[in-house]
Amino acid sequence: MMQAIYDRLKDRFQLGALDVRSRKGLAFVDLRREFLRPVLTELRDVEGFTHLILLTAVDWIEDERFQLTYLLNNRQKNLDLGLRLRLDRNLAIGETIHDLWPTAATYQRELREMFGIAFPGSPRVDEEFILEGWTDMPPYRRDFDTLAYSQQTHADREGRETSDPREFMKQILYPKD
Amino acid sequence: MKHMDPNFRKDTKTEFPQREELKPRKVTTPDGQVIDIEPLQDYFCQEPPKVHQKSYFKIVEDFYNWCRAESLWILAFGTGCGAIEMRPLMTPRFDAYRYGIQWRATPRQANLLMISGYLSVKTLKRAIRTYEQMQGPKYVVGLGSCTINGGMYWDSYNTIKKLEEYLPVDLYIAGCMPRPEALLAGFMELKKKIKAGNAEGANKYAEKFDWYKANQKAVIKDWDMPDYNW
Amino acid sequence: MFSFQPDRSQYPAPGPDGKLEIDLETGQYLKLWQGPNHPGMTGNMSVELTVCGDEVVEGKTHVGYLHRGFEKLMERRSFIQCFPIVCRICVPEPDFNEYCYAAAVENLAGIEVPEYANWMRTLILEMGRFNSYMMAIGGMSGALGLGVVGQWLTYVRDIMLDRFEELTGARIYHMFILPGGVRGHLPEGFKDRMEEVLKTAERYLADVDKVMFSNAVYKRRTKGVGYIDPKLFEPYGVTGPNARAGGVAKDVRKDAPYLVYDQLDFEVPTETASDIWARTNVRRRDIDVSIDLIRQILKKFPKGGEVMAEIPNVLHWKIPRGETYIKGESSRGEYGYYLVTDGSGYPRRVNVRGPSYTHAMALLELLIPGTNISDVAALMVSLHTYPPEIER
Amino acid sequence: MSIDWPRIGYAALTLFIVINYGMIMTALVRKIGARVSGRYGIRIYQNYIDLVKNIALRSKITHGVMYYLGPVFRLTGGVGLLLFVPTIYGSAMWSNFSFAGDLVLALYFVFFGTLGMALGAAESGHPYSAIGITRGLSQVTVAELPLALAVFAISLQYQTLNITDIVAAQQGGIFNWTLFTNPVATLAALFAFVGTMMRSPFDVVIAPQEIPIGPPTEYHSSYLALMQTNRVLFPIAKTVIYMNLFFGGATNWFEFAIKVFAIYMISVLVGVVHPRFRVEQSITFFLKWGLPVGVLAILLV
Repeated sequence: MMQAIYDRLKDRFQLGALDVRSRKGLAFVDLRREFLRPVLTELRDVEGFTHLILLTAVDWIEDERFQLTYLLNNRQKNLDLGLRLRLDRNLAIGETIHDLWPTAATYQRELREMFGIAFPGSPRVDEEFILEGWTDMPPYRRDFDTLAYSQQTHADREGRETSDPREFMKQILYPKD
Repeated sequence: MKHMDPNFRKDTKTEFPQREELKPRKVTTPDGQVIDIEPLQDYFCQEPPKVHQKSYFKIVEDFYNWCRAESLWILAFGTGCGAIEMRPLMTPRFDAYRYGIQWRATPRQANLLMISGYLSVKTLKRAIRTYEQMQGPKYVVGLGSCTINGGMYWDSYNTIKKLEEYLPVDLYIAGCMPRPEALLAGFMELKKKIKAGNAEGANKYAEKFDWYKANQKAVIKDWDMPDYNW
Repeated sequence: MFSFQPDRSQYPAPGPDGKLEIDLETGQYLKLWQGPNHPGMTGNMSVELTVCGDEVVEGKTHVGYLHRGFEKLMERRSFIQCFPIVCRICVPEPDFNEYCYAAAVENLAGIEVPEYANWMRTLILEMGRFNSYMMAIGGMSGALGLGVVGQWLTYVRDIMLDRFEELTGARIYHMFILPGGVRGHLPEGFKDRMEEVLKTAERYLADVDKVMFSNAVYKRRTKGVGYIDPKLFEPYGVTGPNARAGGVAKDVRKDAPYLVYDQLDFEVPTETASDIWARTNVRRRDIDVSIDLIRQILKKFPKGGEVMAEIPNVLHWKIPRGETYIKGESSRGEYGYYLVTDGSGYPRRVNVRGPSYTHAMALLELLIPGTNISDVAALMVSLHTYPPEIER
Repeated sequence: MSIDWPRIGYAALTLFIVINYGMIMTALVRKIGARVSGRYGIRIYQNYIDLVKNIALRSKITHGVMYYLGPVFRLTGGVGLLLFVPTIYGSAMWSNFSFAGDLVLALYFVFFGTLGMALGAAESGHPYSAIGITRGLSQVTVAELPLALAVFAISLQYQTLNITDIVAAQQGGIFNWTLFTNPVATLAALFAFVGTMMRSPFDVVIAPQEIPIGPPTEYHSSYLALMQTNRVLFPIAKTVIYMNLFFGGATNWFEFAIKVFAIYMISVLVGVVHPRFRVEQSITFFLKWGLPVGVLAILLV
């Protein structure tokens, strides 16, 4: 089923290879940036992928890339399709799709705040969403270290004892290793 | 658990820009008057809190303390996940009302601020404001391990670790999350403390006001309210 | 007899960008913050209302008061260490997080879960759904000033929590579902004690039907209020009971059966009115479905078997590069985990898709204008939002 | 005119008894409400502790003169209402300051507290207070309409504006009560009674889930203590009027206690099983049901 849809769209939109390794009914496909909007419109209006499940980003810092994932769902055929879009990490500007799915505006607001990916034209995208008074780099980027930030902000209580969970679990679970 | 990045340095230089709606401006009222507005000013009072003396007679103070202990009004402000165990307390299974514990919806009428779990920095700001609006003597109870030392969220960038650096805490109830029975036991401990006259958090807050404010401002970068807001 | 419909012509027309042009300085409008310290809010979030008289002309949701950065914290924890924290993402129904995360890890690591564990997971999830609905209907009655129903249903939830405690050892955060299976067997005599709980619940629910659902005042307050056009379901990502109340039988349990739902016999309740009354009624009928499912599960429960599949040494567990999305039907709608791995011992990225994310943000802001101040609380509760899912 | 000192003393004693009775009774009523939910409920003397606790608060803030006066006016409304109504029929001691036209004055005092509260709470500057006040005033105005009409009806029926005379006319057996001689007027008045007791379905004024908790949002410490006192006094004073007008009055304290409790329980029992109306819905309700019954009562007389 997924293969048929992919074959219909593959050549028109120069899609990457179909990745069906994870589970039945779920596939991921790479996409080029200029085809994002036509593919989404085609999937929504023709192929029945009417439900935008989520829109999120993955930080591949070693490749200097952000991966935007658009997950769509076709309820009738019980198919989930993830579109992967790669953005340059240093010039992270995405394309807003809030006119296709109004709810995407919320996701884009979160990505703007948590990854620093700009979505020009998306409503209220520059307003503070979750964080308040945040001056550091966007926290979901890989180079932001939450433990270091926490230790440089707050002090631990004196007399706090930590038992390394790794050692403890090793004793309990794998005493022979 | 991944190791910490030793090269990471927190950005301490960037100042948070003042919000547009908080800048002083001129406003034309509906009847044509032009008035200056400074949103950061509190028009009633900005003076720091005062230390309130106890009653002159010890027996009166003891009686008052007994009454305060037997009539704890909790502010219905669920700051974190611990709030979910507050609800069983109001209902048939545990019924805290029989111990004189009631819930009030407004900080003006409440005496006890339950910090029910971790505080994110955004909520900390509201919790401070709420605490300052309450009328003394007032008490703070920290609920859950995350108020004691970060608990589950010890490495999170957005939650505070030690609550007593920001508010004068009378009592901690440990656990993640504490059971209703633990909460009831905690209330009983708090009552003992109040009856013994040791729960003077409001006065402590007034005495060490500068220290508390410095701590609060260290984590809340966009401090855009008066220093003391009653 | 009398019309209290305000005259909209006095209000500002929407500007060219579709937004209402509101000038607070005219004194015609009042800015009203509901929350975060407000008993009508569903948890620690707030709604910024602009009101004109008793009518709300604009509403903005503000969240982030509960943000702990789970998705970031999980990136620096090994796969097994994520388990204690995933359940804390959603307090009233924590098991869904455990299931979705466990299933995502199993999917990428290629672990097959034993049959017994699948039944156990289904049981836990249905018990969690039951509890979550108890809070939702109690909250709904509370928002309309009928506190007694909230009291009864919280009691019912409490006795269900006893069963959770018996099964898992904890009241709220169970951490019972692990990758590869579950932590334990069904205790001796559990079925009888569960049956007792279900009977008590049915007795209380019959009372609730009389007091709440057939009450004239309740009907007056909820019928026709907070209508969501079924056309908006897809653009705004409405799922679960909120969509079912509008006649769309969206339910992951039926659409894409997971665990053992394909071996169970149940119908998804739907309504057509798509207002507050319909949404609450769908939840009420879904409780009956849930009770029935728990009975069916306990009846068909396997006599015995492995609770845990063989999993590699969790301390050195590396999962090959891949990504997956696992979803399930929580009490509020489609709940899902998007997990990306990069071949190391830590997840590369975890994204939690909570149904409240779409319901409480874009949808609520769309629904609020035009309602009465009194109805805002009821409207919020009827969407059944839990703020921790939004900000995580 | 000479001051009648013993009378003032007795009136003060009445006040004292009624306040204490109210403290116990409201606690009892809350206990009954808790039992409906399956709870044990508050302790019977909890109200006293709360009162002392509130007085003993160390810090207070004020928002201006009217803010002070709000609770004072409110309490004045309650006290005034009680003092100008004969509490116990046939006893010179407990007739307080009732006089020939006391019925009119009583109707005035029913409203007085709400108005005073409106001024005080408005000064507190909290938006929820303001919303609560507008809701409260509009609802009380409409809810009092049936009562006013019922009062006209029975004053026509008994040809007097003196409460003592009205009670006197109802003596001698249960069937002389207005409840049975003029059931329509009683019904109209009961609409008003349920409507002004601040219990659901007509408690939108203090609705905690919408505008927590309405007018008294900013009040605390001694101000709140004053209002608490009024909260136990005012409903009883109001119930005393209803008792005198429609349920044959009371001839001794025991009868007083029983009757007030029974009448009070009407609103409690209605309240415990109903959600609350929106304000315009409750106004429509009173105009649709309360008002016609009131008009009918006048027409029937």
